[in-house]
Amino acid sequence: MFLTMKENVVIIGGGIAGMEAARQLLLLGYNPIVVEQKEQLGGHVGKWHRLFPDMSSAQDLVRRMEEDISEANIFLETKVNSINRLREGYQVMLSNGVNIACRAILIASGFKLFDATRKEEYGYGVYDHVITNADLEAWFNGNADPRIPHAPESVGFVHCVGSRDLKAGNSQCSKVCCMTAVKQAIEIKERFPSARVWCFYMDLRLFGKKYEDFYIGAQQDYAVQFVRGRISEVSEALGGQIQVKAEDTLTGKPLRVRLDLLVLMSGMSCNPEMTRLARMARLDIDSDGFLKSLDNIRSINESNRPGIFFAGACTGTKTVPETLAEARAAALDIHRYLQKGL
Amino acid sequence: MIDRISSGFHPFVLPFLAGMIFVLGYCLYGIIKILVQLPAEDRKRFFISLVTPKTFLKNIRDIFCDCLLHVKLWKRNRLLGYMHSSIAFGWFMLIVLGHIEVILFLPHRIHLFYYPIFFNFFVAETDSTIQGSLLFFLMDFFLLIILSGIALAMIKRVRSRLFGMRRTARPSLLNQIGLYALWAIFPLRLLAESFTAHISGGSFLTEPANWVFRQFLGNNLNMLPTWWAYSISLGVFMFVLPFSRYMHIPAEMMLIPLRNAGIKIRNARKGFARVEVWSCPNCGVCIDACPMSVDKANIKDCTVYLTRQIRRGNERRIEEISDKCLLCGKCEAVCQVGVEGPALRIMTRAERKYALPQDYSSIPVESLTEAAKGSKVLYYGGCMSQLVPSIGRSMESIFRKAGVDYKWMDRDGGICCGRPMFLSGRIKEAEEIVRKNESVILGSGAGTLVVSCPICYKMFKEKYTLPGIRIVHYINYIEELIDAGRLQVTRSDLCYVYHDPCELGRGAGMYEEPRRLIGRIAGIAEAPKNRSESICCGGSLGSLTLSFAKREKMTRNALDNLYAAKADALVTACPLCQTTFSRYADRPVRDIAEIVDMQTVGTITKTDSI
Amino acid sequence: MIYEGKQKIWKDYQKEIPDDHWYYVRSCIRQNFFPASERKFTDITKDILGKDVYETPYHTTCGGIAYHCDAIPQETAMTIVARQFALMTETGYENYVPSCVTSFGNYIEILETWREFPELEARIREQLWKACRREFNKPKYIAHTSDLIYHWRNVIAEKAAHRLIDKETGEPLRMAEHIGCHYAKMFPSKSIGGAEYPYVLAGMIESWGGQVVDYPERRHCCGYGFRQYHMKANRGYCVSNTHKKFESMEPYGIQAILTNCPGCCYFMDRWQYVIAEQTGKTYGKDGFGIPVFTYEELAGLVLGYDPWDLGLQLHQVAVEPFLDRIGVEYDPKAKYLGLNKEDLLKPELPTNLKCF
Amino acid sequence: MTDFGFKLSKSSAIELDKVDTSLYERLCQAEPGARICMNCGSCGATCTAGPYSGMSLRKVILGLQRGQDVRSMLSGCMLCGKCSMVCPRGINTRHLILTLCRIYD
Repeated sequence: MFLTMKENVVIIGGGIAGMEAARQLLLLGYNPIVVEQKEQLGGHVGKWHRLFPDMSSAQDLVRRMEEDISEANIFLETKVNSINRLREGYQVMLSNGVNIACRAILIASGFKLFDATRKEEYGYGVYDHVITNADLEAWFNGNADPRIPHAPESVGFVHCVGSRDLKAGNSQCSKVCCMTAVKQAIEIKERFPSARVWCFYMDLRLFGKKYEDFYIGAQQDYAVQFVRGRISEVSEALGGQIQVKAEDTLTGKPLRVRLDLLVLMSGMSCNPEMTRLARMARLDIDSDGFLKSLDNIRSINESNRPGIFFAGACTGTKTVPETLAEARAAALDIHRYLQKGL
Repeated sequence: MIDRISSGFHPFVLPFLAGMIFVLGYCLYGIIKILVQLPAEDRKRFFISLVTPKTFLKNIRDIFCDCLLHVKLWKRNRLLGYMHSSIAFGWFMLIVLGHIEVILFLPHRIHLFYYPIFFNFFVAETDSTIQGSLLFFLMDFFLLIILSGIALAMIKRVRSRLFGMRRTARPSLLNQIGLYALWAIFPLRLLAESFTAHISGGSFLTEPANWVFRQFLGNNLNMLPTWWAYSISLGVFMFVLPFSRYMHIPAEMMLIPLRNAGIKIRNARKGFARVEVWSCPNCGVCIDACPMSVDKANIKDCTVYLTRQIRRGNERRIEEISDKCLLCGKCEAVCQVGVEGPALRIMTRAERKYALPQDYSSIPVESLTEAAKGSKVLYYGGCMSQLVPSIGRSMESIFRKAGVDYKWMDRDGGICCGRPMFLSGRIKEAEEIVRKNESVILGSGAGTLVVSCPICYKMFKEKYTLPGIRIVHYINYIEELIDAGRLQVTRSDLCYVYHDPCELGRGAGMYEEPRRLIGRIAGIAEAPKNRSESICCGGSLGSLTLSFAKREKMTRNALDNLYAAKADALVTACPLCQTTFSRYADRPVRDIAEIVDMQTVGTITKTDSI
Repeated sequence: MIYEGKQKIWKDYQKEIPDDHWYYVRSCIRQNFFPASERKFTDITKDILGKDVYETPYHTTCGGIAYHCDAIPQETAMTIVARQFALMTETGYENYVPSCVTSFGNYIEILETWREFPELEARIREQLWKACRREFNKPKYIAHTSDLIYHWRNVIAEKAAHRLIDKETGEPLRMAEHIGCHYAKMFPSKSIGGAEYPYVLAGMIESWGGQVVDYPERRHCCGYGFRQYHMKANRGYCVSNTHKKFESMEPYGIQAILTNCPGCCYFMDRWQYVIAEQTGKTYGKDGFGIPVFTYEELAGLVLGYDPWDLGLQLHQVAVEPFLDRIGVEYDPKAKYLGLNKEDLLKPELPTNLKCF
Repeated sequence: MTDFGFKLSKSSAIELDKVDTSLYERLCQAEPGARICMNCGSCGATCTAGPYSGMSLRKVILGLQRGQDVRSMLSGCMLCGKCSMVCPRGINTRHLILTLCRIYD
């Protein structure tokens, strides 16, 4: 089917990890084949609005990445049906009937946004004005959302929704939500300057470059207030307002506030599709439910199977720049692996 | 000499006359107002000082040296000194000589007080005498001196750096009018006198000029416009004077006796403060001196602008300027007149009303006193020292080495000395804190109080009443220990540059002792700006509104001055300076106690106290 | 409120409830508070629904109330529970239905504990044997009596004499539901509808024609609080919780409250009197309180039982306005007559809360 | 009124949207540093007045944000400035305190 003499590399997942790896593999002279379940490339980032810390457009990023891999083979709305070990390499069968023999596979299947309805106490899907971070980004992108009032006077952000939550089955920190909450709080204030905005957090994990500047800016320039205490109960009050309860752990008192909009910072959880792949390719799953790297320090990109590599959030929660860096590293790992084999 | 005009009057003197009457009236009003505003005891003290021979003589000497000869300015910059004293002293001499002329030649006109000013217009020379030509010579000579001063003043407008000033105060409109009037007076006088020199006589300036003028302006009528112009410029100057910087001329003569009488500022607007404000000549020396002025945005917050705003009654700006200042005291140190910038500001702050009163009743004086008992020597580290543990540790080590039986009264937290509260203008509250500490110290039974923080030291020295207790700065105390042979010092090869903390140097006058002590243990280098001109580290508690970010520039500027000494390390004697400098310094910043401790061994093991 | 969202959650919290053959155990305190409720449960299930519900006079407390009051350790409660199960085993039943929510919670907690720690179960078996020479099987199914009423709610609706509809306006009655804490909060998966949006009572109200009204403090404790209430000094704290609930309910115009827990029904009813005495405030219409019913009482009313037969005269809050609203006929003069028509005497009336 | 031997107790909950934070807002106008406190507690740990009056600037700012009365803490302050020295965010703590003492009503 492929007349090219270039060597195939199957990339499972057309998010930013898969796209970046494809770009690098193209440059290295391979024939990357990107397999994406959805109808378009870009994954979660493609649905985002602006990316911290530069507040650059996520859509632009994805568009540019798409242009960079225009020469690659891309199968949209396609799943991997099976992965079989050959004497040398693997045979990957796709749901569209295509059959690919390759010596290297990159898994870049990413994460699944935590399903906020699982935190029943927050009333996502039950109350009229409870949305998630992803919903808010979609709204920033111009999609209408009846749950967002025309002129909210008070907005709350709940950090760690489905993150650091053993009972929700996600013990890990999703890394990006604290910063996303700060970013979105600022963006909300930009759109509704008179709104009072509160962020309810357990710890503020603002580790990345310029994140702390955003935090100070949110406090100083946007008067966003940070309340340490996780919201434990949400109810709907008259008029559809949201009443939330938390413990204000800094004053040691119970705290109650009525809000016009509550935004849940849904975290990253492992992608069930990834679990299916792992079974297919006999890959190890780590204790946190994500794919298990050979080690978590030096060989994050490598799996327990020869020729199968990882990039991005399939091995754990990652930021966008971390994912991109990992994708490039994975491309290089694949290159080295294939060279050695020649 | 004879009267040329029999009435002894000409209308052209009217502008001068009106101006003169106005100024004298205004000054009289000012004197009365100030005397009324002074608290009764200050007023009494002032009158007594006027008739006390010692202060009387001092007043005369100070007025002569400061107002006329500008001795302090000479010390600062000769060109600047010459410029000021040439104009002031020259003008003074012209007035004095004018009077001598009238007394000598036309004694019946002495009651017309414009006569000495316009003498040359009203007289005709009948014969020349030696005393006459000598006087005429002197008149021309001092006029020349003044003109040279005016010329320098003009040059200074454009090239202030020649006079050792980088920045000068931007003159207000009235100041400008006064300035140009002042500049015009003496050239016009030269012109006027030159036009009449062939009638009234003249000397080496006026006579040749007269000869020149008469070559093409022979008519005697030409002389009148110049005399009018001369009188008008004098009149304008005098009308502007009370509302311009030139008010400092009469005000300083009031300021000197008041200061010599020992009067202090008690109110930011009234009485003595008013005299100081009037006395500010707007020279702008304080601008360069001010550590805040490294940031251009702060120039308008120097003392010269404070006095200007107080005169204008611009309350918003007065408050801003007062709150921003670091209170380092350098403007006061460099001020030729002695305007007390910090005191004016503290008193402005003191006017403020606070809705929430402070309440120190919860301070457990009894238990603190109990804890302070038991030694003859009490050591007070101060709040800041707790954040610079090396100071306290070094002091303890020194005490131990010297075998001093001491007690560190605020080791585990104590009471603030009250100085920060005082600087914020909350004087009553500061006094309340002072009383608490006094009670602890007096109750401790100690005889000596060793203080290591200069902020506290100044407060203890000035505001505490501790009968029977010697308050001593640790620098003095350590020197005493060394002199008494209880500490043996060794010398280090290191060379230190010493930074004079504001509160210790300008605040408490300790310049030599720290240098002497450092000199005993290490090499010492001097920064270009040192002693009374040392630059505040920028960390001062004096400023209420300067934010952390805005102080950085000041600290770096102060550091650059210290780096210029090319020393191995910086040494200071203030925990606040040390912390502030350490934040940005490229070399170690030490406290004197630290370096002394490193270089000493104890010689006495017996516990004793001195 | 997005109803479909709740429905989605309810789907996740359903449990298998056998249709017949239940071993019934009563609550310790209900018989004192609202004695007719338990009796009516057996009447309704046996007489009207024709089910086999068996009870034995030998059963005791489950120990749950003492356990939650910190009076006995859990192991003691476990041994009591083991005996209860032994009685069931001896009668040949496998489906266990307690009438008390705390009992229900207690049984579930103990069974779950035994599942996690089988050695504990073995020890309890040994202790039971030593104490009374009995052995037991664990019940195959455990349901709360409200689960059963929920299970048969539609059958009851079919047989209904009255519906929860305002006779005058034809509007559904605005009703709040209150779930006992021990019903779902400890083990949401053992409940109908889960802990956040429980459906067990809401389902009855909906089925019988009423409208369920949600209010912000719906999840809050009724104001009993076991160990808190039993210390008199802490009762102010207990009643404050009830006060908070009623304050939150106030703007919603709630006409009746349905509960499934003995304590909740009692305290939400009685505390209204205390609140009215202390603050002068009442939460129903025209100075009345909001009537609080047990599910048996409500089912009884729907099925057309005489209100005084259902023991509604034992409620502090007057139920007459509610009865009038749904069109239940009653004899006001018979309110305080005993079973033998003997006059039980009218109680003293409160100062602020309007009663008959 | 019937004496039950117990009374309704007032809720200790903070009603964040209802509490009066106007004082805090006025403070922020005069001293914007009040906004950037991150509750690290350095100020309270080093406070000279803390052991005597419970003063902690962190608690003062937080209390204002929650509409609480912070006067007793504030009135113990001696303005020594240690909090300024330790504040990692460089808040002008002394100005904040003085301003607050001025505008407190």
